[in-house]
Amino acid sequence: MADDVVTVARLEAWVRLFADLIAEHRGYLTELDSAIGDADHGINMDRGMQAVRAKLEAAPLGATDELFKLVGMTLVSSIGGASGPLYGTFFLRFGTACGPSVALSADDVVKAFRAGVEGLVARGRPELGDKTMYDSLHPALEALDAAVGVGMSTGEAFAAAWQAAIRGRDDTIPMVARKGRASYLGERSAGHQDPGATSAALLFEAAAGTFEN
Amino acid sequence: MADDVVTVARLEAWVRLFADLIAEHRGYLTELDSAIGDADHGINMDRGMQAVRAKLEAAPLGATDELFKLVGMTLVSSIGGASGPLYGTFFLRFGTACGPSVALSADDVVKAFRAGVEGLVARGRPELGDKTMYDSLHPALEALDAAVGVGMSTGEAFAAAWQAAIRGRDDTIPMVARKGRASYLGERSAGHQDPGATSAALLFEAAAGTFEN
Amino acid sequence: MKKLINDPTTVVTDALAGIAAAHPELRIDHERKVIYRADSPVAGKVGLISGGGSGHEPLHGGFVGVGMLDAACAGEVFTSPTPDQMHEATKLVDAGAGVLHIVKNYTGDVLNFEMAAEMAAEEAGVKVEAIVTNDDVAVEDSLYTAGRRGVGVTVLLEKICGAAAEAGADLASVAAIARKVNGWGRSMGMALTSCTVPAAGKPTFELAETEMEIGIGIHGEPGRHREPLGTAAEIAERLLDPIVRDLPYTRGDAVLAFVNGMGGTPLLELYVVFAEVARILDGHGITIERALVGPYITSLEMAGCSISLLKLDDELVRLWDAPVRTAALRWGV
Amino acid sequence: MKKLINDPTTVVTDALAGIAAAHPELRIDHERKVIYRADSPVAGKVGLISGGGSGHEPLHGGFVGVGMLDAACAGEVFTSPTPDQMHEATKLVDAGAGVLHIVKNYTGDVLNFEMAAEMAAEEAGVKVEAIVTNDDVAVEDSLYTAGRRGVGVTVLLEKICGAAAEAGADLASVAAIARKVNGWGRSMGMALTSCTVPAAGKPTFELAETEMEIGIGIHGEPGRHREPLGTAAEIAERLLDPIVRDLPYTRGDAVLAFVNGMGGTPLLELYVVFAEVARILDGHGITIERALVGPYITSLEMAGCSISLLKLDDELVRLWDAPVRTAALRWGV
Ligand SMILES: Nc1ncnc2c1ncn2[C@@H]1O[C@H](COP(=O)(O)OP(=O)(O)O)[C@@H](O)[C@H]1O
Ligand SMILES: Nc1ncnc2c1ncn2[C@@H]1O[C@H](COP(=O)(O)OP(=O)(O)O)[C@@H](O)[C@H]1O
Ligand SMILES: [Mg+2]
Ligand SMILES: [Mg+2]
Ligand SMILES: [Mg+2]
Ligand SMILES: [Mg+2]
Repeated sequence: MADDVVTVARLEAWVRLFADLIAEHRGYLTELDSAIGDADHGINMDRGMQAVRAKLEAAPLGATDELFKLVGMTLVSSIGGASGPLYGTFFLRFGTACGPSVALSADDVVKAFRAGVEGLVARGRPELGDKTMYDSLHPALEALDAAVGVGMSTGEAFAAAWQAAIRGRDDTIPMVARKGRASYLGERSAGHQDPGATSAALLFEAAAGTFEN
Repeated sequence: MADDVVTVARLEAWVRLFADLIAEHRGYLTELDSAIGDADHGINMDRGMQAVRAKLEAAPLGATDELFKLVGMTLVSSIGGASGPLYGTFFLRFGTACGPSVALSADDVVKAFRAGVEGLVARGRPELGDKTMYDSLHPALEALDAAVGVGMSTGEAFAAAWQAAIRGRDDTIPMVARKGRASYLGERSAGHQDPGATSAALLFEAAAGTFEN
Repeated sequence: MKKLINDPTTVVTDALAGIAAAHPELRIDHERKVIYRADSPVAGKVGLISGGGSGHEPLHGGFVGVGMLDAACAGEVFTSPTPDQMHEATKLVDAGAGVLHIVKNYTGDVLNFEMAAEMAAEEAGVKVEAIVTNDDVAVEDSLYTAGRRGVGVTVLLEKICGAAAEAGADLASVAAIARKVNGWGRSMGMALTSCTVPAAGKPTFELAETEMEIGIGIHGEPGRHREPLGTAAEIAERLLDPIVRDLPYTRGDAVLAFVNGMGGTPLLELYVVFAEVARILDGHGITIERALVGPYITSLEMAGCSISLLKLDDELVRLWDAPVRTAALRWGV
Repeated sequence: MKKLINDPTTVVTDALAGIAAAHPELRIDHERKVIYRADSPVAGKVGLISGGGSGHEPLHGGFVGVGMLDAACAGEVFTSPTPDQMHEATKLVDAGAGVLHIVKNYTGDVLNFEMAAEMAAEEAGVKVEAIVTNDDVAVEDSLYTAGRRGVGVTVLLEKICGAAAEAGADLASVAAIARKVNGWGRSMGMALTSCTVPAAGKPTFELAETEMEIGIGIHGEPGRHREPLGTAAEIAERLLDPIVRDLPYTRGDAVLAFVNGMGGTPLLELYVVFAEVARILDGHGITIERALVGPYITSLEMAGCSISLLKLDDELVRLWDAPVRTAALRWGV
């Protein structure tokens, strides 16, 4: 798939589809957060992605780094809560890694995702098994990397990443939270699916949806 | 019934029976007060009459004026709310009218009741139709007076007074309150039986019960 | 019934023990349920006492201290204290300059304070004047009824008269200021929920999820009307209109605007209401010179609010701003 | 959902409008949702800012003023404010002496304040120190978790550090006092009812008529344990025991005892709880040197309470007693 290029238009479409999926799952994400958190993850993410959508309407299409700086800054300045700095940092680092280009190779895309996840980890210091969005982002990233490595098309690669994200999301159910609000519940946090891992899976669902064919 | 004397022991028995009836109807009186007042008339009257009962255990039997001064002062200092000064004043004036004797004629009893009711009226300035205890006390007093006047036995006279008190109590149902808390409800107070008129009917039920045969 | 209590029958005495433990500057006669200033009687000063049923905290005990009340008598929940309590309080605070009884207009409160005043006059020979507050415009005023209830303006009156007494005004002057405040103040309240009298164990009335009670008092009684739940803006209009029309408050007036919480409504919502009050008064050309927002005269855990306006002149502003040091209102000292 | 609001999406901005109308001594940046002292920046003074989700009123906006905070940032209900808000506040209050960020230990608050500090350092070159409060003993402390929550002690810390800054202490000293207060303070809370986030529209959790939640935070989260409803005495024991054992507070210690209402619990009940706290501490030989009772750090209309203890020495007593003039805490001025 080396010849398989990812345009900035495609990437923006991915962000827009993510906003749609968040809006669609707003109540569900908040529901999950009310069980082990403070009942606002859907409200937070939707407020953030609506703001991103509004900014995108205004701004003309630029280079990839501009696009993701816009997305990241908007999330940071409109969400608040844990998910604001975490998703915000993810997109900011994603953009920096992309650089000013208007089209990326599949390998560049993997690098950008890795930079984004590393930024998020540097910010929140989650470890695997802490019952956070990282438990879904990490396996998804590795699956994407592997798929691209063996030459799959971006469509196939993101589909694989999405499946890995869903598995990671489901794996959070039995976990006892060690980070975020859910950690205050101790053992009571087990048996509930993590809201952030759920929204993270939507991020890859959006990618899979955008890049299929 | 001129020869029909009323001993202080009988009068104390009347007060004790009133205490029993109040305790028995505590919840009902409070229920009535919650519809058009502040849900405490049964609680108030029971607190007061329990205190009276305790005082009676302690104090040895004295003259009628001592008995009713004790009852009146105890109610005044233990009830609070509108019913405290009203029932308190009733018994205080009742006692003053009795004087230091240990036995009263039926006429003395009527005089004492009239003095008590007049004292209550001077205190609360109720008028007939205001939807208060006076709407039950007034007809009861007049019935008692008339019955004694035509020479009925105290038993028959108090039975007649009780029936009049009950009619007076029931007559408060359609009334729009002009005194007490219920007056704040305006038209909404109509259709509810007045709590104080209900406890006043119990006062005569106790007398009828004490003096029958 | 879910409450932080030990026993419905000991709520008031238990709370008094807590007040004693939290406020060493106050003295408490636990048997008579009287909260009074540790430095009572204050030489030469007119004594101010108030009291009423419990369940309205911080009213009245939270307003005992320098620049406000000398003593407060606590009755059972929503039940007036008894005359012997007010009589005791009157003797405790009388320094020879006389005592003002601040009474909210409820039959129970009025009758019990009346008997206390009679006792004080006979036995102790204390000069007692009484002011009966009746600021609640939800009730029509009339000679043939119990008349209007005393509600929010009572708080403002206790502060202002307390300042006058602290400054050395004599009994007649303090009583005159009390009548002026009562005459210039109006209030109205509403409820989102009922409340539960501990001894009764269940809510005084039931209210559907979509309803509110307009024109309530402070004893969990139902209000004058039951209406569909409105927005903060609609509710502020609904309460302010009768208030403004009643005095009336007119263009150019300066007022103290008081948004009071009924006990279960959080401050966040009270400020939302205050914003609407400010907007509406601005429309009338009435200036908010002073403001008070918070739960100061409550009905246990009832959710809801009341709005009070007090017309101000220089004298009242000066007395309102004067130093006060109580558990619930404090500034300048 | 029964609330005195206009629209769930405008609660915070509407309340800010109310705060502005009620408190002319405060300035408000309505766009950035920053409440700050009208006289900011105060020449030579270290700036103190805090902030967090709304729904905890009076925390933090009610604590802005002389002797306490210079500015407070309001987030959406139960959601941390965003870094640009704290960045703006930091610039507003910096007089060159640096700024202390008072952050309650929640991931959202910590991460957003961190980003704000980075911005301030880069762009504005402001010296920023941060104190992260974590006084909630309901949560075990651990390096591998988010750690303990910042709750009631945050209120005490804002007052005490505010007094130090007002007295001219430099940034390092104010931060040192902040660490001392956080180190000497412990808290635990419980709920009788849940609360409803306006935007969510229904209670965060359900609780039966006979149950209570022990070990709650301040965001309507469920607690550590669900237990049968206890008496005030049992609840006070249940909350105080872990607090006393944790520091530990020992015989001879002097403390500030703080009984906080969660928003829907009336003052009457808080005093009943305070009486039990005093009784229990007396049994431990711990002296209550100062007391605070009332709703100061709340969870919307949740019914319940939290108890905080702060060990006191002469320095902390002096700073606690120092004059403060804010909407919610005021004395000496
Ligand atoms: N330290 C952390 N590292 C990574 N993710 C985290 C961390 N803390 C919390 N999260 C994620 O954030 C989610 C909660 O986000 P949200 O509800 O929007 O914020 P808040 O907890 O401030 O209300 C959690 O479900 C979890 O996945
Ligand atoms: N002015 C009055 N004169 C006579 N009776 C009155 C008057 N006001 C109230 N009452 C009686 O008092 C009763 C209420 O008593 P209670 O509930 O114990 O006192 P409160 O109204 O103070 O709670 C009413 O039902 C009414 O019968
Ligand atoms: Mg959340
Ligand atoms: Mg009653
Ligand atoms: Mg009553
Ligand atoms: Mg949140």
